[in-house]
Amino acid sequence: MILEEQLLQVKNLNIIFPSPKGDVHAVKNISFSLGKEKIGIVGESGSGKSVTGRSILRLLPPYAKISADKISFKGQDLLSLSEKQMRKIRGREVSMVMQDPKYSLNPVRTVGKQISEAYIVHRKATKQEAKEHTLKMLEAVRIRNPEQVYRLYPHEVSGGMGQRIMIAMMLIPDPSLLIADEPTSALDVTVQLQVLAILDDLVSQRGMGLIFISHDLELVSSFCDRIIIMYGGRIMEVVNAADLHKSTHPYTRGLLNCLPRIEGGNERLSTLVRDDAWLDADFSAPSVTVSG
Amino acid sequence: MTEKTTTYSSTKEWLLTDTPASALQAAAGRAYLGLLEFLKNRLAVLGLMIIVALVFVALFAPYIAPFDPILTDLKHRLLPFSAEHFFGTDELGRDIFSRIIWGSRLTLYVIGLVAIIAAPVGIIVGTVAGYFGGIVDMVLMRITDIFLAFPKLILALAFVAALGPGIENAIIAISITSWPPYARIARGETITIRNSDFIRAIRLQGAGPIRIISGHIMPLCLSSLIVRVTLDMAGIILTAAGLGFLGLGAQPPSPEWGAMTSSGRSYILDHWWLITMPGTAIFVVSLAFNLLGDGLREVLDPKSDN
Amino acid sequence: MVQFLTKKRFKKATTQTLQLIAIVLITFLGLLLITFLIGRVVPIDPVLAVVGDKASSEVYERARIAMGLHLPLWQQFFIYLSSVLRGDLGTSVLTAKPVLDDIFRVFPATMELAFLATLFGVFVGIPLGVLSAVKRGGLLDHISRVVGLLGYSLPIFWLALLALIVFYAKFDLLPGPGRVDIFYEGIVDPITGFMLIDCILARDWEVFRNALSHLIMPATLLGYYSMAYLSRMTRSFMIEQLRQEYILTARVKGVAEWKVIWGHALGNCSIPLITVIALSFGTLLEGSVLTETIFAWPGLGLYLTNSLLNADMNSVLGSTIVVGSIFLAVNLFSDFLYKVMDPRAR
Amino acid sequence: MLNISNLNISFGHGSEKNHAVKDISFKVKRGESFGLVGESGSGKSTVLNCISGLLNHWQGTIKVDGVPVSQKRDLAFYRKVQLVFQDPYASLHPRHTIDRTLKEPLAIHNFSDINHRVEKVLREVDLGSQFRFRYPHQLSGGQRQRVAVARALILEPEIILLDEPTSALDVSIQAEVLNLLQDIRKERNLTYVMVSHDLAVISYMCENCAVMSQGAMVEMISAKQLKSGNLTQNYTKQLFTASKGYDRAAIDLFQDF
Repeated sequence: MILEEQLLQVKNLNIIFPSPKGDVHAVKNISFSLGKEKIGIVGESGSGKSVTGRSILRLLPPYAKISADKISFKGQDLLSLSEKQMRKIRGREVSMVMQDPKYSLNPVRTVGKQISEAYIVHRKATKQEAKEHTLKMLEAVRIRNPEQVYRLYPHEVSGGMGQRIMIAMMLIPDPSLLIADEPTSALDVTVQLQVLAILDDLVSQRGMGLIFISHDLELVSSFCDRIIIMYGGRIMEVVNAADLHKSTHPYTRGLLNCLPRIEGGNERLSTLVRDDAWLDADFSAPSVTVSG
Repeated sequence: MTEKTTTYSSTKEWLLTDTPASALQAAAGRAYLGLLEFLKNRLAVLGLMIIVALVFVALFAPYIAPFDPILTDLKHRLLPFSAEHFFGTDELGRDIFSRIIWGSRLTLYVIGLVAIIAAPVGIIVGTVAGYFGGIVDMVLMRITDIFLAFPKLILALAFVAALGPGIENAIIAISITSWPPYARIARGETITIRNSDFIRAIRLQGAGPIRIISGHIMPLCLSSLIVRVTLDMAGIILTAAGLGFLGLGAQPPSPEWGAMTSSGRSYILDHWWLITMPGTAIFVVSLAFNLLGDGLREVLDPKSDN
Repeated sequence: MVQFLTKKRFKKATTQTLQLIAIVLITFLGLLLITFLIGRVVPIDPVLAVVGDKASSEVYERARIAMGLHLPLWQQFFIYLSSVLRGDLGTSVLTAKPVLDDIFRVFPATMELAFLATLFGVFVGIPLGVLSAVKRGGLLDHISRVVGLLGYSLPIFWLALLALIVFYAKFDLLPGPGRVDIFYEGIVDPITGFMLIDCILARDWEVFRNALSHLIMPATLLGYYSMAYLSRMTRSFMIEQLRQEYILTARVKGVAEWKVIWGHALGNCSIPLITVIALSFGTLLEGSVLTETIFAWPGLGLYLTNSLLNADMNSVLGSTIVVGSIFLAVNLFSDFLYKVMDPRAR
Repeated sequence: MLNISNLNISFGHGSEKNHAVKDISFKVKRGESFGLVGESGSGKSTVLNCISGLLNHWQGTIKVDGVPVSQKRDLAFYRKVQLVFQDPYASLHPRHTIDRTLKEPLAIHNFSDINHRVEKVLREVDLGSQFRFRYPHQLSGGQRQRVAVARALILEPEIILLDEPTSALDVSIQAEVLNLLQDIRKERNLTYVMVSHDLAVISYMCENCAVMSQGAMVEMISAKQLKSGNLTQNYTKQLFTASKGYDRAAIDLFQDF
């Protein structure tokens, strides 16, 4: 895909968590860029995919050490912004949907108030205006009875509805980049796809960029334009979604092969043999030598 | 995978190995890591040292105290600090230093007995109520609530009023009022643990309630209970001293710190050391338990705070 | 569906309130049972206390029957129960007045202290706890830790005595024991029993000032303990809340940090904090026993101690029932607020 | 081997009564692997909990080896039927070493030769003896799930109930655990009842499966039907489509069931 406009550029991002047992290098020298497209970051647990997403919004705990040659958003260097300037970016320009609405919504405030707050913070709107926009936004995420849902508390809504509410809340200030961190992993397959469809429609209508973080390689390949595959804090490779099955990287191949398939046979599943050499190899190198 | 015999070059390595060869080694390794964690907290170590010192002083009081704590000597009453009387003498000419040394026995007696009585009652009531739920839980928790409905000191006062003043009655009164919070904590934890998969798993292997409660649930309640009991020791010392101060705990002439403070009240203006010394003793010991409790919390219950 | 939900909410709230009331009633009954049993195990023979030890066995027996002591224990308890519910807590041996009247007279003085102390605890302790949770390991956190440790470790009676020595005896900055100086006593009519309010009602500002200066020391002292407790509890609640994911959500939305802390996080702590404030109020009643003894503060604590020292069991048990009931009521109220404020509990 | 007929269970009372499992019946032959598939709230795990004995207020009949089981189970039942839980992080006692976790069931059932059995079962699940005295926090998710399997195996049961045994694991670990489960089944001629929301896992592991929705059984299908997409009910068809990944056009045709 040819990009006419670069939204986000990340160059040599490193994230280190100091711990008593020695520093943990959660993300090591990763670079990628993104336009108005859907890009997926895929990896197993501990691959550094979530941390990468959060570091863009600078929302990691204060003890985390982030360094990069560049994290630029629309030409602005996010790392050099003050906390106050950063708050103007958060929500308004870059937003994030997290995994489980059960935890990511404030349990003691109504859904409506929480969505309105996101609008008021950035638009200096009155409560009435915010409410009107909130109701519209709830409709946009295909909630049929917005007036009633407005008054509900988070524990009174189902997981799928909760995630639609999260999407409404995160899109109401009209940001240009959305980071979705495993937004549907806690949901049933059909609900998962319905939520993704809503996300897909809204993102393309508004011409936004989307970073979709997930562990589900198959899902990401059917949903996103490009895929970044991470392992052990490094990028293994970046592939176009359509070309995923042509990938030759041993890690990507391993991930694809170990999945059982509905139409597949009952022969033993192939298991992934990890190789430390992957961690030192440069992903952009044309061929990756596999030792052992 | 092949088995190999590993040799350890030092005790530390033996403790910290990732592949312990016996249950003993595994447990020792855990304990060692806990100890390391605990030692990092200097204040907690200080607290522990004070408590060890208290036990030592209490055990060897007859050898440490230079004077008889009870014998009055009116010729030497109300003397200030001196090389002979480190903390001066009181209104009856008794050496305050010696009285404080002997008083440590009473303090230790109170907290020791209360801990032995209240903690087991609390943990048993709490785990049983939490594990069985239903009617058992209802009845046990109502009883607990009734005892919780009184502020501690007031119920203790009522009991002492009924049973008569004296250190044993004070201990009974404090014990009766101390167990309910433990039962509450143990119950709360038990309810969380009861529904966890590892308890379901052992049930599906046919284990009965006694095995489950004593072998699987109680050990998990124990750490937060130890923390709570340690922190409560401070409060128990203060309550016991308060009872003593009101003349309802240990009776004169026994050198109880609260009672000493009380009898020194009439002399506070010109002879401040009469109340300062026993008060400081109460403070230091109670502080020690608070410091130790905080430190233990960090080791045993890492989620709750830092 | 949503209307159905609100209806369900209402129904759930009603049954829960009824359950709560039932629980409180049972607890209250248990409380009375305990005081009753304590009253029975007293080594002093209540009959002898009335008839004197020179009475003949016939007189003794008649008195025993008159007092209902020949009845089985459960009947005695029933009689006791009905008299307590009628507000009859017996007569005080010491003052020769009904115990309940005595308690009504002395109670406002205690309330005045406990109320001021709680205010102090809430308005100083909670912000201190919040700030030390936000900047953990910072200067304020260390201060709050020391404040907490001292509050948990210093015997209150001892600190009160030291305060008296320093502020009253040595430097004469504050007045000594009592609610007002002796020559101000009896000037203001005790309408409400709360000295400050009575002074305001009587517009007697001189007595007001004097009463206020008498209040400062005991109230600050109790307030310090309340603050120590509340700040530590607030701190740990805040740390717990700040770790939750919805806080991250608020930050992602671009909500200002002060609003995240004082609005979202503290707002969600306020629910458990209510219970803690209720608890600390109970602890204050306890602390007031010792404080009032030292400051000769004519409240419930002093009344209780005096009764104790004079073996006046009716007054002791009466005070215990009253304090226990207040404690129950405060807990009931906090449970109720909890239900109102936490949508998940409704 | 296992015969369930007219199983019913409900939770709560009055207006909040929830009929969680409605009239479920199925049979599992010895050596067969049977799947229960459905979305959350479909009652699939509840069925498993009724069989295992975790729930005991169900109605209907459950027969193991032709013998009806009562609500209250005896030790002999637990020797025959064991369960592996979903979350390997929650199903091991955090303060017990692997050794103790494995010895506990042996102690309950008065087995002899305890050490030997522990060593044997650890070998069987491919865990070396160096793991024996570790605590669960010193193991990875996959290793923990192996321990959980070992714990279920150590009593030498005939039926193993599997409650989403791999859904908390990374896909690469899932493959290892699924392989292990298949191997053990062949070796010991075990009967499996497996709950999962993942059609692919069910298709790989089971010969037959029941599709459940809102407490009721929608249809009973064989693995062959599943693999060829030869399905009769709309609900199952939709589930099948959804499992194939994101297809914007197909989603608009989704119905609520």
